[in-house]
Amino acid sequence: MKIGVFICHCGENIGRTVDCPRVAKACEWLPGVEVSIDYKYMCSDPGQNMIKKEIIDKKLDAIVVGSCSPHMHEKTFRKAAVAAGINPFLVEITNLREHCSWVHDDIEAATEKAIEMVRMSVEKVKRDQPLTTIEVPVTKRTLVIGGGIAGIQAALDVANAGYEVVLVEKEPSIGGHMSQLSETFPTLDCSQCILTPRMVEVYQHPKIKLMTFSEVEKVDGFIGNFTVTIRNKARHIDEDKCTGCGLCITKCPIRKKAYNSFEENLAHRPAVYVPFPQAVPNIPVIDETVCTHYKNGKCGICVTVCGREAINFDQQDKLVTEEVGAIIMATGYKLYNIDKKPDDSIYKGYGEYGYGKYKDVVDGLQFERIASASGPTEGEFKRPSDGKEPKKIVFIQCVGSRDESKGFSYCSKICCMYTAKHAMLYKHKVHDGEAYVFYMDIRSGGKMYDEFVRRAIEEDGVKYIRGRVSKITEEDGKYIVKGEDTLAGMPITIEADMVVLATAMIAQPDASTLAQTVGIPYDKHGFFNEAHPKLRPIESTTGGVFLAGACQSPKDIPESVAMASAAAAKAMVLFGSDKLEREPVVAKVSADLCAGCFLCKKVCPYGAVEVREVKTRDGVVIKEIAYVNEGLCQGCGTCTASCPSKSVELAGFNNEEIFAQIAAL
Amino acid sequence: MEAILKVGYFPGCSQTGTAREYDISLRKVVENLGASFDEVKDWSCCGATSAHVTNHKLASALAMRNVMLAEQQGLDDMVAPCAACYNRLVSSQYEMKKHPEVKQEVESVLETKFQKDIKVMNLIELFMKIGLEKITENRKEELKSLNVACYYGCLLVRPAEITKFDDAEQPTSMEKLVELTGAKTVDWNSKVECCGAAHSIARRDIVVELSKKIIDDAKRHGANVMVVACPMCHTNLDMRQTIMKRVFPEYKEFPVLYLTELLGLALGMDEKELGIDLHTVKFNYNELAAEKATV
Amino acid sequence: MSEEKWEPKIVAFVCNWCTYTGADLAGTSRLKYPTNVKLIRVMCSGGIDPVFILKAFERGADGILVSGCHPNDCHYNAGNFHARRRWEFFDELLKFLGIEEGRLQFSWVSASEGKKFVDVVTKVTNDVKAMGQFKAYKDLNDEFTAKFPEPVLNEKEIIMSEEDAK
Amino acid sequence: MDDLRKYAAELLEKGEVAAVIGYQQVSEKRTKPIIAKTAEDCAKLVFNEYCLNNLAVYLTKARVKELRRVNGAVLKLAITAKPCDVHGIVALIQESQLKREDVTIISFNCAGVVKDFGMDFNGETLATKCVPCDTHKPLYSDMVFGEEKETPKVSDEVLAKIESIEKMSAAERFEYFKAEFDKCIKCYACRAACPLCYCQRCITDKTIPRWVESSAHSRGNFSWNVVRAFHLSGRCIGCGECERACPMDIPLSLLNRKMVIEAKEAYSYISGRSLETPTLVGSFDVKDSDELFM
Amino acid sequence: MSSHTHNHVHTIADDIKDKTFQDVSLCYQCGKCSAGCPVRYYMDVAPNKVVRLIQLGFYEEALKSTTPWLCAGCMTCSSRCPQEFDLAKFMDAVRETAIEKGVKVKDKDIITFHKAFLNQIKSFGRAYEVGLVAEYKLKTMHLFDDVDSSPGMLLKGKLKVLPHNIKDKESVKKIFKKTAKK
Repeated sequence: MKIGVFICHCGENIGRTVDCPRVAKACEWLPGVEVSIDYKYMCSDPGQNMIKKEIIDKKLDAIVVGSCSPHMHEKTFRKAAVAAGINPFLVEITNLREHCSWVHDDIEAATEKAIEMVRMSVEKVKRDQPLTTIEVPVTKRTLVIGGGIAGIQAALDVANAGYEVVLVEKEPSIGGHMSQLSETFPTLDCSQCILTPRMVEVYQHPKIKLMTFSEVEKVDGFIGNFTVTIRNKARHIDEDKCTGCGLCITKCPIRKKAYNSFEENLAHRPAVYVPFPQAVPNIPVIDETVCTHYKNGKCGICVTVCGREAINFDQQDKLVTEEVGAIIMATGYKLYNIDKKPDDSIYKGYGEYGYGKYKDVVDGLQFERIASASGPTEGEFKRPSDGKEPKKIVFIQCVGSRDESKGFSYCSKICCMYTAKHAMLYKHKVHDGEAYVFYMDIRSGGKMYDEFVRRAIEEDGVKYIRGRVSKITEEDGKYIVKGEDTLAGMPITIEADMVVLATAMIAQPDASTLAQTVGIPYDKHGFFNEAHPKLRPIESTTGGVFLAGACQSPKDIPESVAMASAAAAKAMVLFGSDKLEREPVVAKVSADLCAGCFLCKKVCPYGAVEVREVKTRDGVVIKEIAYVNEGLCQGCGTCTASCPSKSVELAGFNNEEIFAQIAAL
Repeated sequence: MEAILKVGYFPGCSQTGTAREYDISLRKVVENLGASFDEVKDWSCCGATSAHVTNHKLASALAMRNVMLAEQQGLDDMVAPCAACYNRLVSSQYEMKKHPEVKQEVESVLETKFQKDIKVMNLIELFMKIGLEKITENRKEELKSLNVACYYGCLLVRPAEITKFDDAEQPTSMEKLVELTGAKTVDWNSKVECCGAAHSIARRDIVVELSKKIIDDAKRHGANVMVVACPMCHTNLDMRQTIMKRVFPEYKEFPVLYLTELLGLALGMDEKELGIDLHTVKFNYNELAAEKATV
Repeated sequence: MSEEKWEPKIVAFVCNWCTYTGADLAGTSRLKYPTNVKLIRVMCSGGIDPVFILKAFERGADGILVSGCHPNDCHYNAGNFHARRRWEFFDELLKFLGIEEGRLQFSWVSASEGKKFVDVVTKVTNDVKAMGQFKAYKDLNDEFTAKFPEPVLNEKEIIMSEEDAK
Repeated sequence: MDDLRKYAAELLEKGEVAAVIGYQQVSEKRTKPIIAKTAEDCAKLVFNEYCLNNLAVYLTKARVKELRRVNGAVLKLAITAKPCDVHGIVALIQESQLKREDVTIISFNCAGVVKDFGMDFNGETLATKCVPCDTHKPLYSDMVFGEEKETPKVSDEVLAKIESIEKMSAAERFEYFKAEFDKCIKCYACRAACPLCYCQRCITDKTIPRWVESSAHSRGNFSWNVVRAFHLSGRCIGCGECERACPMDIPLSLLNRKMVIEAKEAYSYISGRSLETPTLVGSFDVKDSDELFM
Repeated sequence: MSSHTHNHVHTIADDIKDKTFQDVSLCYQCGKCSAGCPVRYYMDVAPNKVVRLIQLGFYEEALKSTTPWLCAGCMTCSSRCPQEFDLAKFMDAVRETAIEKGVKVKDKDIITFHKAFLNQIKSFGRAYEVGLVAEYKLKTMHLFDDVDSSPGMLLKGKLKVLPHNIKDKESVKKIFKKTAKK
C-alpha cells in the first residue's frame, strides 16, 4: 500500500507552532508512506492539485492530510482524492490546527505531537476500507414546530415554494409572542396589524396543514425520512362544526377562575375561550381545569347556546403521525419569571425586587399588554394594583440577563430596544409622566436602532441612569427604588408608581425535552445549538433539522424572520434532489460469528438491528442472528462496543483501525 | 425514654458579657426542649469582625481554632448563637473547602489536620434540629398580643451560597419559629437591612441612624416588638435607643427581644428568669398585652 | 527514557460530536493545554470498547481519558447512557484489580465546552504526572518486550535497504 | 429420587422432550452429568448434595441442541436444575439463547451442595457459591422435587477476602492479582464451564485484530482475566463453575462476586432472577449515577 | 497563587486576588453594590468606584479612601452582585493592604477600634469589653462618649470588670505570631 502524507501550514496557523517541513520529513520514514510533503495552503486549488498530482504520479492508494479539523475540510480533500481516483474513505485527516498548533505554544513539543498524530492517521488509513456512500429517499414535506412569527414565516416560504408543510403549535392559536406586542421598534408600527395577515395566510394556504393545540411527542427516522408523532390535544370543541361565533364564550358563567395568559395574567378569561380576538384558527378551547362540567357534570350552558352542536365534552387527545423530510424548530422563547423562588426553579430569582409580590412591578410583556390598545386597559396606562395612572415609572434593564448570580450570563439583546420603546410609548400618552431607565450598557446595534434610543432620550425626555438597582420596597403605594448612578457616582432613590423589569429572554422550559425528542443538542441555557456558530448558524448538528428564531438564542423580529426564511431555504435545498447521499458509516454483523445474544439490538438507539433466522435446507431454524438495517443505522457504534464476540463492526471506524491508532501511540 | 439530644455549643464573647441574657435564655430554652449543650472547651474569639477586616489569615485561623477544638472534643455539630460568630465559622470552613491552599495554611498555623466536617449551626438551625414540634408540645403560653418584626440582619443569611439555610432576600424561617409561640409576624422591608454592626463603638452616628431606620420600619408595619438572633444586632437596636431618644425627642421606645427570650416566654418562663430585665428598653408581656387590650 | 525527562503518554477516546468538537472549539478559541494527550476519534462514546483501554495501557499509555456528550445530549440519543453503565463496571473492576484511580478518567464535554475540554485534559495530565510512570503496566509491558522483542528498524537500515533496492 | 426418575422417563416416553440433562452417581460422594435419552438412562438420575455442576451450560452447546431434532420434529429439552442453576437458564432466556418453551425445568428445593466431591456434607463443606445464596426454591420451574431443608450457616469467606483486598493499596492489589493471574495457562476451562460464555467465537480467539494476547505471559493473562470478568459483569449468576473448573486454582469468584456486588449496589440488579426485567447490560436509566464523569 | 508569565510585576491588584481568590476584572461596574450599601452616604468614594480604581491601577486613591473602613461587612453587595464578586471580601483585602502599605487612613477611630479589639483577643483569647472600650477611648481620646450606656451596663453585669481569660492563651498568641505581617 502506498500512502501519501500532506502537511498543511494553513498559512501561519499551523506553521507558527508546528515545524511543518520537519513533520513532513519525519513522516517520510513511516512504513508505507510513499511521499510526504508540506505546503502553505493545502485546501487551496494549487494545494489540491498537488495532492491529485502526487496521487496519480506516485500511484498512491490512500492519503493522510495534516490540516485543520475534519469537520472543516474533510469533504474538500475527499473530493480531491476522488478526482484523482481514490475512494473518498481512504482519506484521513489529522487535525493539526485545532488540536495541535492552536492549543500549544512550545514549537518543539507541538512538532513532536504533530508527528505522532500523523503517524496514528497513517496507521489508520492503512486499515481503511473503500466504502460506497449510501443513498436514501427524501420525503419532500416539512414539519415546522412553533407557530410564532418565525414558524409562520418558515411555513409560508416552504409552502410557497410548492412543498407541503405541517405546522404544529402548542397553544390554541398561532401568532406567538409577536401577537402580544403593542408596537414594534424602531418604527412603532402596530404589531398585530402586520402579523395577522400572515396568520390568515397560513390558515388558508392549501399546502399548509395547521395543527394548533398540538405537541410533538416522538420523532423517529433521520434526514429526509422522519416519522413524527403529534399529540392533538382535545379542545372539547369539534373543529369542523365550530364557526367561531363566540356565543359559548360570552355565555360561559365561569368568568374569574382562570387568568388570561395572553394578557400575561393581567385579566381573567372564561372557561371556554379563544386566546385573543384575532386568533387563528378562531376556534375556542374548553379549559378542563376550571370548567364546571368537569367538576360536577353540571352547567353545559355552552352546549345549549351552540347552534352547531360543536361542544364535545368527551373529546380525547388524538395521536397523529406525519412523514416529513425536514424539521424546522421555531419554538421561540419565554420571559424570565421573577415570581420564582430558589426552591422550585433553575434560576435563583430576585428577592430584592420582591419575587413578584408587588403588583405594580411588572415585566416587559405585561407592560406590552398595558400599552396595547387591545389590552386589558385598552391602551390606557393604568397600574395593576389600583388602576391609577402612574406618574413616575422606573424601567430596569438586564433583570436576569448578564447576571451570573441570579439569572443568566448572556445578554438578551432586545431589552435595550424595547425598554426605549416602552418609555417612549408611555411618554407619548402620559405627557406629564416621568420615565427613568436603569441600564448598564445600551446595546442598540441595528438599522435605525441607536437613533431610536437617542430619540427616547433627546425628544421624549426619558432619563437614563447608568447603574443596577439594588432593592425595591413598597411604602404607602409607592415603590422605593434604590440605585446608584455610576456616572455621577451618586446614590439615587426614586419613589415610583410603577416599575417595569426588562426580564431576560429564556428558552422555553420544555425546550430541552423537545430537543431530546427531536435529537438535537442544546446549550446549558436550553437554547438549541447550531452546527457551526458562523458558517452553519441555521442547521442543527442533526441532519435535516433546522433552527429559526429565538429558540436558538435571543432575537428580535427581523432577525427571527430572516432566520426562518433561511431555514426554509435549507429545507428546500434538501428537497432539490430525490435521493440523499449518506456517509456509509454503518454497522455490519458477521453472520457466521454472531451468537444471537441481541445485546446490539438492545442498545441500538435507532432500532436498526433486526432479527434474522438462519435455517437449514429443510427450513428448520437453527439460530437467530442480528442484522443491521443500514437505512436506519446512524453509525454510532454502540453495538460494536457491546458485542461480546466482536461480531459487528462499524465501517470507517472498525476495531482494527482503532487498534492501529492505539498501536501507533 | 427519648435520648437527650446533645449539641455542641460555641457561646462567643458577647454571650459572656453584653449578651448575657441571650446565653441565659438560650440555655434555659434548650434545656426546656429536652436538649443539652456540650460547650466547646476553652473556646476563643471567632475573630469577628476586626480580624477579617484587617488580616485574612489571622481571621481564618482564629475561627478554625474553635472548629479544631470541637473536633478534638468529638463533636459532630455546634451551634453559634451569635450571627457574626456563625458567619465567621461557616465562612472559614467554606474557604478551606473551596481553596486547598487556605486549608493548608490554616492547618500549618494551628498545627492540626482537619478530618471531620463539623456542622456549624445558627440559632434557627438549632431549633430545626431540636424539632419544631417540641416547641408546640411544650408551649405553655400563647403570645397572642405580639406583632413581631423578625429581624435577621446581615450575617445570618448571607452569603446565601455559604449559609444555605434560607432565602437571602426574603427569609421566612424565623417567622415560622415565632408563629409557633402564637405570636403574629409582620411583613416588613428591613428584615435583612444592616444595623451597622461592627461600627457600634467607633461610628455610633452610623449605627444610630441605620438602627433607627430599621426600628421605624418595623413600627410602620405594625410591629410591637422586634426579635433578633444576634448579640451585635441587639446591642445596636436595643442599647442605642438611649441615644435615639436623646437626639429625637418624639422617639418612642421599642422593645427588642432575643428569639430565645420570646421562645422562653412561650414556654412559660418569666421575664426575669430570661434576663429580659437586663435590656435597655423594658419589656413585660403581660403589661403589653393589657395595654393592647385597652387600645 | 530517564526519569526527569519522562512525560506521560495520554490517550483520549472522544466522541465525534461533542468532545472532539469541543476540542476543536478549544483550538478555535486558542486555549492552551499540555501536549501529552493524543485524541482518538470514535463516533460515539457508546462505541468505545473497554478493551481499547487495555490495549492503550499495553501500548504504554500512562493515562486515559474517555469523553462523550453529556447525558441527554448524545447525538445518538442514548449511546452515552449505555457507555455510562459500561464504564461504571469497568472502572470498578480495574480499581479492584489494583489499577490506580486517576489512570482512567471519564468526562462529558459538549461541543460548546472548549474551556471544559482544556480543564479536563489539563487535569488528567497533571494527575498522571503526579502519579508518575504507570508502574503496574510498565512492568507487564517490560516483561512482554523482554519475552517478545519487537524487530526494530532504525532509519539507517531503511535507507540502506532502499539503496540496495536501487 | 424415584419421583424424579419416573417423571423424567414419562417426559421421554410421551415424546415431550428429546433428552433429560441430569446427574448420575459415579461413586458414593461424586456425581457426573448425564444426558438421558432412554428410560434406562433415566433410572440413573439422581439429585443430592453432590450435584455440583451447573448443567445450564449444556443448553447452548451445539451437540446438545442437535439432540432436539428427532425425526424431523424439534422437541424440548428437559434439564434438572438446582434453584441457582435456574438463574443461569433465566439469563440464557433473557439473552435470546433459549426460549422458555423450549426447555422443561425440573428443579429441587435445595439446601446447598458440597465444595468438592468426596467431602461429607456438613456446615464446613458448603460450596462457596451456596454461602451467600438466597434462592432455596426455584424461581422458575415446570416441576419441583424434594423437601425444603435448612441451609447450614457458614461465614462468607469470599466476601471477607474481597473486603480485605479492598483494604489493600492499589499496588498491593495489583501485585496480588498479577500473581494469581500469572498462574493462568490459558486453558479456557473457565470459559467452557461458564453457562453464559456461549459465544460462537470468543473475543480472545479473534485475531484480526488481536483483542486479547493469547500467549501465556503476565500481560496477556491480565487482559484475559479482565475481559472475562468484564464480559460477565452484570450477567454472572455466581454459580462458581469457572473457579471449580480452573486447574490452576485462580480465585475467579473474587472478581465475579465483586461485580455481582457492584451490580446490586449500583443498580439493584441481580442477574438471572426475573424474565420480566430487562438485562442490566443493554439497558440504562437516565438516572444512573453520573459520579464517574467529570 | 496567581500565575503570571513574562516577568509580570506583582501589583496590588494581584495581591488582592491572592487574598480573595477573585479577580477584580470580574466587576463590570453596574453599581448595584453601591446602590444597596447601607453606609454609602458616609463614604467618600462609591464602593464600585473603589473596585474601578483598583482595576485601573489607581491604588493610592483606592487605599486612601474611607470607603473600605466604613464598610460594615454586611455582605449586601456580595449577595446581590450579578457577577458573584464578593465585594465585602474585597474590602477586607483593601483594608489589609492599606495597613500593610502603611497608608494613612482618614477614619482613624475605626482602625483604632480594630487594633484594640485584636489586642484584647491576643491577650485574653476572648473579647474583654471593658478593656476594649477603655483602650479604645484612651487611644482616641473619646473619653466620655459612651456614658449613656456603659455604667448601666456594668451595673447589670453585662460588662465584666475582670477580663475573661481562656486557659490556653498561648495557642491564641501563637496564631497571632504565625499570621503576623512581616
